[in-house]
Amino acid sequence: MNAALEYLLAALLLIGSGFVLVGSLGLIKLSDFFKRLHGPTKATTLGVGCILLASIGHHAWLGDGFGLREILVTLFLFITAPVSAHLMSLAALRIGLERRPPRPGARSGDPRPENPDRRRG
Amino acid sequence: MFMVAAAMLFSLYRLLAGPSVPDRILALDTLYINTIAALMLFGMQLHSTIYFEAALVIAMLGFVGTVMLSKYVLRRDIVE
Amino acid sequence: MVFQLPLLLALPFAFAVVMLVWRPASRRTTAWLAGIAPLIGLGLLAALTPAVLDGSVPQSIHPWVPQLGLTFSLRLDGLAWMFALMVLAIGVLVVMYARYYLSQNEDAPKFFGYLLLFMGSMLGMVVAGNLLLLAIFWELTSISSFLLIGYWSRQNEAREGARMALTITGAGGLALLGGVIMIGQVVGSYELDAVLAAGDLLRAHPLYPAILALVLAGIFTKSAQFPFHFWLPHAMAAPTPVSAYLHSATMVKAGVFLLARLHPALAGTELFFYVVTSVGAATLLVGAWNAIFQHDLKGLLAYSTISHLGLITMLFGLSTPMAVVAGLFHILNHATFKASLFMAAGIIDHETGTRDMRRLGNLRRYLPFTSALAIIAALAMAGIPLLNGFLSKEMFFALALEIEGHAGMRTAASVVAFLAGVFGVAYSLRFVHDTFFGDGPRAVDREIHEPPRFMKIPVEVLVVLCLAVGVVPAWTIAPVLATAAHGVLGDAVPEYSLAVWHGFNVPLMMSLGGVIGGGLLYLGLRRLINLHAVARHAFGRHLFRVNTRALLTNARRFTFHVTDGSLQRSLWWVLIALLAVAGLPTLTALGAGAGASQPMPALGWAVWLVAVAATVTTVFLHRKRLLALLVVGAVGLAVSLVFVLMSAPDLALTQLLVELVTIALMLLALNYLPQQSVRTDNNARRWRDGAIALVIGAGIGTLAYAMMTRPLDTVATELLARSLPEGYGRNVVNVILVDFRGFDTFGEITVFGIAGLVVHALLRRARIAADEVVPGVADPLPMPSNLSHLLFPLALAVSVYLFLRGHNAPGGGFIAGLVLAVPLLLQYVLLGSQHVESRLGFDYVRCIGIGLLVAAATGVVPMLLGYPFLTSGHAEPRVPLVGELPLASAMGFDTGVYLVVFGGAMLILSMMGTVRPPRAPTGKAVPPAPAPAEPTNVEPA
Amino acid sequence: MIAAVEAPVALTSLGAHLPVLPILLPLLFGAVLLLVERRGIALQRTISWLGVATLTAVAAALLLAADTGTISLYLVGDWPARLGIALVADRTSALLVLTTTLLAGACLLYACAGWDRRAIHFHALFQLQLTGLNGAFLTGDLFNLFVFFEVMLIASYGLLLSGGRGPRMRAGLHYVVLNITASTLFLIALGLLYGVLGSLNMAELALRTSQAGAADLALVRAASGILLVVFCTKAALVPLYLWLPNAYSRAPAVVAALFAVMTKVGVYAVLRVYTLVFGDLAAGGEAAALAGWAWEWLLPAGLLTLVLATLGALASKSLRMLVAFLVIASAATLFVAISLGTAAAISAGLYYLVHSTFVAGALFLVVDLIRRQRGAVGDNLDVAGPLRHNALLGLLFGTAAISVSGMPPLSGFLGKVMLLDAVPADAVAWTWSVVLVTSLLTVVALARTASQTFWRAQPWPQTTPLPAPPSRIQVAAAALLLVYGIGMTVLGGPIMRYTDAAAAQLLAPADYVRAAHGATPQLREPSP
Amino acid sequence: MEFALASLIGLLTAAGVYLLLRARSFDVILGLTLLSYATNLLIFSSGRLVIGKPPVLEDGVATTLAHYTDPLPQALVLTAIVIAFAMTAVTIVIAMRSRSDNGSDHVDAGGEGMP
Amino acid sequence: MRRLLTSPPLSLAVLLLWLLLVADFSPGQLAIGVILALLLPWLAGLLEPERAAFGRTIALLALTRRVLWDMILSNIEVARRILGPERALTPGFVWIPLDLTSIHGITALASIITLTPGTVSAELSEDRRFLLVHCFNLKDADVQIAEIKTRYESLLMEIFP
Ligand code: NA
Ligand code: NA
Repeated sequence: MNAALEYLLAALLLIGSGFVLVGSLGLIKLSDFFKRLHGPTKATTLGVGCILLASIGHHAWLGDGFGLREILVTLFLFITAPVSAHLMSLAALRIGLERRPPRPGARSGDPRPENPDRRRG
Repeated sequence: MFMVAAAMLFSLYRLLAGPSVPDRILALDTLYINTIAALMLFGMQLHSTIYFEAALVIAMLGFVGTVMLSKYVLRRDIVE
Repeated sequence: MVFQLPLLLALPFAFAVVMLVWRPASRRTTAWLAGIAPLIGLGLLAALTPAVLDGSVPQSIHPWVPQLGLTFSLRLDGLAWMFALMVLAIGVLVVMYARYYLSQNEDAPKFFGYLLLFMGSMLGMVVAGNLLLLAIFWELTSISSFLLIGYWSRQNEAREGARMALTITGAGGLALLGGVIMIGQVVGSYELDAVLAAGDLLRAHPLYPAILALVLAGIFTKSAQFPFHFWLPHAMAAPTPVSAYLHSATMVKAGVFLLARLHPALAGTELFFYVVTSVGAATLLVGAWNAIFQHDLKGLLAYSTISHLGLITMLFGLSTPMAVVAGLFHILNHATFKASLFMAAGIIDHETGTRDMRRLGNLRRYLPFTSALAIIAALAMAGIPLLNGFLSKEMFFALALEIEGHAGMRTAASVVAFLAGVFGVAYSLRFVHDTFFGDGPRAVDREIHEPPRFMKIPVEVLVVLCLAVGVVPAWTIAPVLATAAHGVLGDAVPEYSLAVWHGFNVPLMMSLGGVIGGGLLYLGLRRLINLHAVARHAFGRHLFRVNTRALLTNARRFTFHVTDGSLQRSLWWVLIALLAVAGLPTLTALGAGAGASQPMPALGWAVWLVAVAATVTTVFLHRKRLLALLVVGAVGLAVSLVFVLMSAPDLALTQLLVELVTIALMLLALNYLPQQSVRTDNNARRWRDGAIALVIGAGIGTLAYAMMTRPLDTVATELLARSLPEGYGRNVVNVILVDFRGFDTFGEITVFGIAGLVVHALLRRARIAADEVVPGVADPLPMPSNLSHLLFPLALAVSVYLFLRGHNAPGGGFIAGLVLAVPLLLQYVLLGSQHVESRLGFDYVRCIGIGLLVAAATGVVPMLLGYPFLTSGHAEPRVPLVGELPLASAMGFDTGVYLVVFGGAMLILSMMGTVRPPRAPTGKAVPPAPAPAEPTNVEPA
Repeated sequence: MIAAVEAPVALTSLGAHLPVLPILLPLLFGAVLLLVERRGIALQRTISWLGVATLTAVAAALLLAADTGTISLYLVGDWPARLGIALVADRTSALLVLTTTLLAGACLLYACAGWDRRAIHFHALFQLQLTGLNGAFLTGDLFNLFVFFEVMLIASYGLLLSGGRGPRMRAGLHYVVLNITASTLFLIALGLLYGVLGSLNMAELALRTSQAGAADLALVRAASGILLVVFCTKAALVPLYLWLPNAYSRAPAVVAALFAVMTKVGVYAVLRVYTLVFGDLAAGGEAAALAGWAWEWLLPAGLLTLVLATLGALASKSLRMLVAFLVIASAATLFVAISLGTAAAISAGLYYLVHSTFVAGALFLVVDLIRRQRGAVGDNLDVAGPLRHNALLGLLFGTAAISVSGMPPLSGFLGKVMLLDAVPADAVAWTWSVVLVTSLLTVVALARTASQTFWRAQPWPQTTPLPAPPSRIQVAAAALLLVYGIGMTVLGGPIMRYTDAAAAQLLAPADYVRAAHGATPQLREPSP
Repeated sequence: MEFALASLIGLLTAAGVYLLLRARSFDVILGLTLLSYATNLLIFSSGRLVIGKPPVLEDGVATTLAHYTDPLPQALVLTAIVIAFAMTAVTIVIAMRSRSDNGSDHVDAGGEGMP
Repeated sequence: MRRLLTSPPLSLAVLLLWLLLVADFSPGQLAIGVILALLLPWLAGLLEPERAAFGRTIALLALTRRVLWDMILSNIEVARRILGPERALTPGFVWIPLDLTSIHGITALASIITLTPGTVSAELSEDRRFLLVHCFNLKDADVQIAEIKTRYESLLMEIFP
């Protein structure tokens, strides 16, 4: 039982860390901002999630008492990550890193001017 | 641990290399998330739940930096 | 102990204060008030006179600063008595004279007030029984004479003359102070009795030359001895009563008074003899010679004063008892004839409107009575027989001829004495002739008539005195002189006779020769050159001016070069000082002995790399501010990770939260600052700064390394042991914060609260233009706002949790306060300040105040129970339903922390977020214009 | 001189809490003031005055208590001194607290003439500034000293800048940045000290320093050097004085006057820390060498500062700049005194410290009054302007000038005589020359100023309206400070007896250390 | 580990000092921030570097430095962080005002030097 | 009750959060939790958020299961693509027309989109009728729109009618 559990925990850890790593790898590897924006979502969801599960298990079985408190970390991440991502993409759109397609049904012309990419660099 | 350390360094690269401001913001955001992972791992390694509060607070409030920086890029005036 | 002495001294000061405060409107009252003081003083002096004449010394001693040897001790020996008499008597006459001299529109109370102040200072100096006290009054005479000389302050001459006098005599005063302190150190007391009795000790002491130099510097400057004499003629810018008083009887006599005063203590050495005699001689000649060539009546009198002071100084330099007697005698004589002459000059000036001898002449026709008086006084000055000047000059000649053991000196002194006699007669002649005889007066625009009766009385009195002393010295001046001489010489007073006629002797011949020579000289000079066309350059004044100006200019140049108001330079010097005082000397001594490093885990290296790379990048990116800010954020994160690694969860949390708030602050500020740093410094400067930065960084790093690798021996073990049983907390860091070192935390939250107040004070009324305004209105951010609505209560719950847990686990008031503030900040960012503040109307200022009070209250409660401030208590009351509730009083304190931190942080953030743009000229707030162009000023290298 | 060690008595009376009250009271009053800020200025003034009045009483009581020779230890939180924070009230600290309080009274008076309306949070910041100052004077813990330095500084930023604008902001930026830099260095030194010696209590540090090995001493020496730089920056010693003229001359008069005591905090810190922590000055030994090592810098630096400050006074283009340089000069004189290290010199220094605080405060106030009566010319010294109320202002200025330049008969003279008298024979030549010559130059500068301001006063221009006459309150405030100085002159004897005893107490740190160790908590065991 | 931290402290100090000497208010503030990091780390390290022994007491563990790291420097750093933050806030605001009032963010500009 | 309990779900969330945090179900903690659960949402309610109207809350469970499962799948998918060659990617934006009107529903949808790797909700049109989504690998815009609408929006419509 213990051995199995340990393997399970180790696997969770490995998976979690793996996703965290891949997320950050995407940050390096991918070529433009919006592609890179997808990287951290992995880290926040499965990456941290798996590690948290492992942590719960670890502390429960290896002596520090059972607690589901770690769930809260993910809960907060789920609330906050969309906000960050949303604002970052708004910011990216604002400085014109990518042109957004015309909105269906919208009046022609975007009300907000596209700024030239002044902040590049 | 090694993986998370490596992840941090990747994020660092993006933070320092840019090229655009949102890229750097994203990198900093990722760095925060990596930190959460690192904290949990570290807690497990030490058999200690003492780092939980730190992880919780980063999860809860780490994004505030991202929000403010993005807002700055958007509006310059972050509190309007 | 006598009461008359302190009273005597207090009178002039008291009347001066009355005068200056009350400012009587009537001139008569003013003059009476001013006159009463010296009159009563004379009465008091008269009361003391019998005792003094008997040879006893009335004293009055009050302790002042005993440790310093400074006592308020007054002492009236013969010398002091003579001077006091002179000061008071001539004082009365001057007051009487001045009452008519001052014109109707002048501020008489001020004049007489100053005059009384001066009189008091002078009196204090002469009756002081303690050398330090004497030095005090000495300087007071400088100050009060400064005021008197500058009385006509509208005139450049007056101001300059006053400053010159103050500078020179003030310098001398400081030197004297030094000398006095040295005397005190050698003798062990400043009491005059002790000092005068310690002459042998002083003269034998290795410090004697220094003492002599310092004391003489004081004397020579005050008595206008060459080469310090030049201030005196310029002091003539003062109203004439002042000149009559200061430059005949008092101020300039202070120097020679001191010479007499300290005669028993300092005189009697070769050094003294040579220095004082030669300086006196030089002054005598320089003064007399220059006097001949003055055109201003008062100028002539001033140089003549210099000359006579030189004479007196020379007499004291001779140091024999007889010379002392002669010196004292001449002091009296000079005071009488010179005062009357100044007054006469004043009358002339008053009546004709000029003191220029080139415009005067033939005044005996217009002012017959005054002319007679002035002529008699001038003859006394010239040393004509049957006048007092003659007697003392005669004595002087005799003494010069009698110098023993210094043959060369004897010859020189005799020649000088004779020449002085010649010059004296010459300038006296000029005074008499150019003013009262010959043609004139020229270009005088008023009718000339005799002055008011009472203006002449003082002159009459003085001239009568000149005559009386000159004719019957033994019945008039003899007792005074004997008393004074006894005061200086004690029982060593020599036998001398004050007869008018000593038979035909060499001195008489010299006098005669002097009169003839002087006459010839004056006539010769008139013939040879046009005396009136001689323009004398006041070389001393020129020198003084040049030096003063150079001093000011250079001080300015230097000061503004050094303190140019550059922050960079200030900082640079701090760093240099750091290297000099703390760096270099220590690092060399540090040497070996540092222990080894522990190994580092992988995560540690990653963190290290993040920190190092981000720091370096910050430096290279610093001109692009937003980027630099982002990168600094990474440094902060890395630092908090260091804390995580090294067993400091509380620190890590705090660092993270503070980091967030700091980023918020910087972003808010960046809105009002340029987005980029303009580069204004050159490469050389950057390299220089880089070099010193590296050196200091290396130094601090080395120190840190040396410290870290030493064995640890701290009070921590005890803290750990006592934390739970006595501090009731498991989180020792928190127990330290709220209990062991709660006082630090108290200070810390005070700082935090004040920071909020300062920001509030700076921004509440400020209007600041943003650096750049993004056009359009703010985007509504419905989705993030919505999520933040969800997050907000949860975050508050976490804040409460961290607060309650803090004593036993990471957390505590500070962290909880920030966890409360940051989500609220988020609301500001996402919803806008107006939305938030209109709905959550906190008064953050009061929040800070309440927090401070709560924290203080927790500390004050134990005080009421008899324990020190902030003593912690602990209780576990049973609450129904809830069970045992562990309550540490530290919790109360932490509540204060919580409130202050929340209030302070929010006050800062909300103030910075709600800065108003500048008002447009129409009064309506408009989007600000682009920021003002940066002046590209080049830094001072 | 043997100090009585206070026996542990129950702290039932208010008197037993004396050492903490000068810190606590202004803090409480400051906090209360924050709560009543909206209730109008009258209430604020009342509370502020109540604060200063009680503080004055407390400070006087503290001084009387200290004058018995007792070194009172107050264990905040009832922890033994080495674990918690101990406050120490000896003669020196009591004297400084009283000085600060008396100065504060006059400053508050001046402010109540109207400045307190203009500067937001003035009263609260004022009280909190007193908290910081008194805390710095009373604490016996080095880190706590840092904390109170910061309280004092940040409150001073507020007082300096509240209600100000323009160039004052720039001067404020300089002042703040420089002080933060110094504070950073302070912390570095504290870190090093704790890392090596393992304690922060000054008495404990003193003990541990005396037992430290050579390698440790090198680090302690570094820390002591850094501390010296920090304190000398605050006290504006060469070459660290460059910041002061701008900051002080830009400050509002009240604040500048209150700041007259701020440089003294640096001097006090040097005196306290170096006599106590870094070795017994009077004794010999390795630790004394440590003190001597840093000490050697002080006398020449003090003399040089004195010269430069006097030149600055000569060079000043404005009245306030002049006074600022005179403040530097007085701090430099203090350094000269304490660097001589003898009991007599330190005593002279303490006397001079109190005197110069009052007179500098008075000068700032008087100069402000003058400035306001000169119309458009303000405090510019290079041009002759009009001046109203010449006589009154002249009296005030003259008194202050006589005192500050060390002319007799006021306190400056006594201080200077004490100092000159105390100079040991081997230092006489230089010290005397510099002190005397700079005195003269100061006189020259002040005479020039007086001449320019009062004597060259022009008639008031017809076109401009007359300025409001100086308010009685303001005049009273300036006069009060001058009266303090006169009081110091008249009472020179008793005061010097006190400073002599204070100096002797400072030079016998063993008593201090014994007092710190002898103090036992009320409730708790001395050790577990 | 000690070396790494010491080098980091040194580097932060150097960077801070360099930025402090730049003449622009924002740069100066950045420099002060870096300096305060360095200072905090240095104070922190005066309790020596101990991994995994946070000073939160657990039952049954002896209260010695063998089991817990020195808590005092941590408390000091906490105080230092808070104070540094307060000072930074004030400095930033003064920088804003100075720039607005004097028209330049050069720390020495906008005035005539010495009055 | 309405005034006391401004937002029952939020109160419940706070209570749960509290109990999870303290990991202690003693009456004392429960009491504190209840107090906070009442107090904090009320405080937050002062900020006047748009009120939430709840429909069929049971759909929440189905939605949660679905989202978690999709999260795992797409995580693997995206990780594979990141590790693979970048050339194979065809990223792109797509506007998703919304049927949801409740801002809470829209927020939930946007969050889900972001939390599922491969899609990020980038912008909400001002009239709240379109959501701009960036897709990591956009093959066919219409398919993507349909997928999102059927998998998530329909369920959300039930929760937030
Ligand atoms: Na704003
Ligand atoms: Na705004």
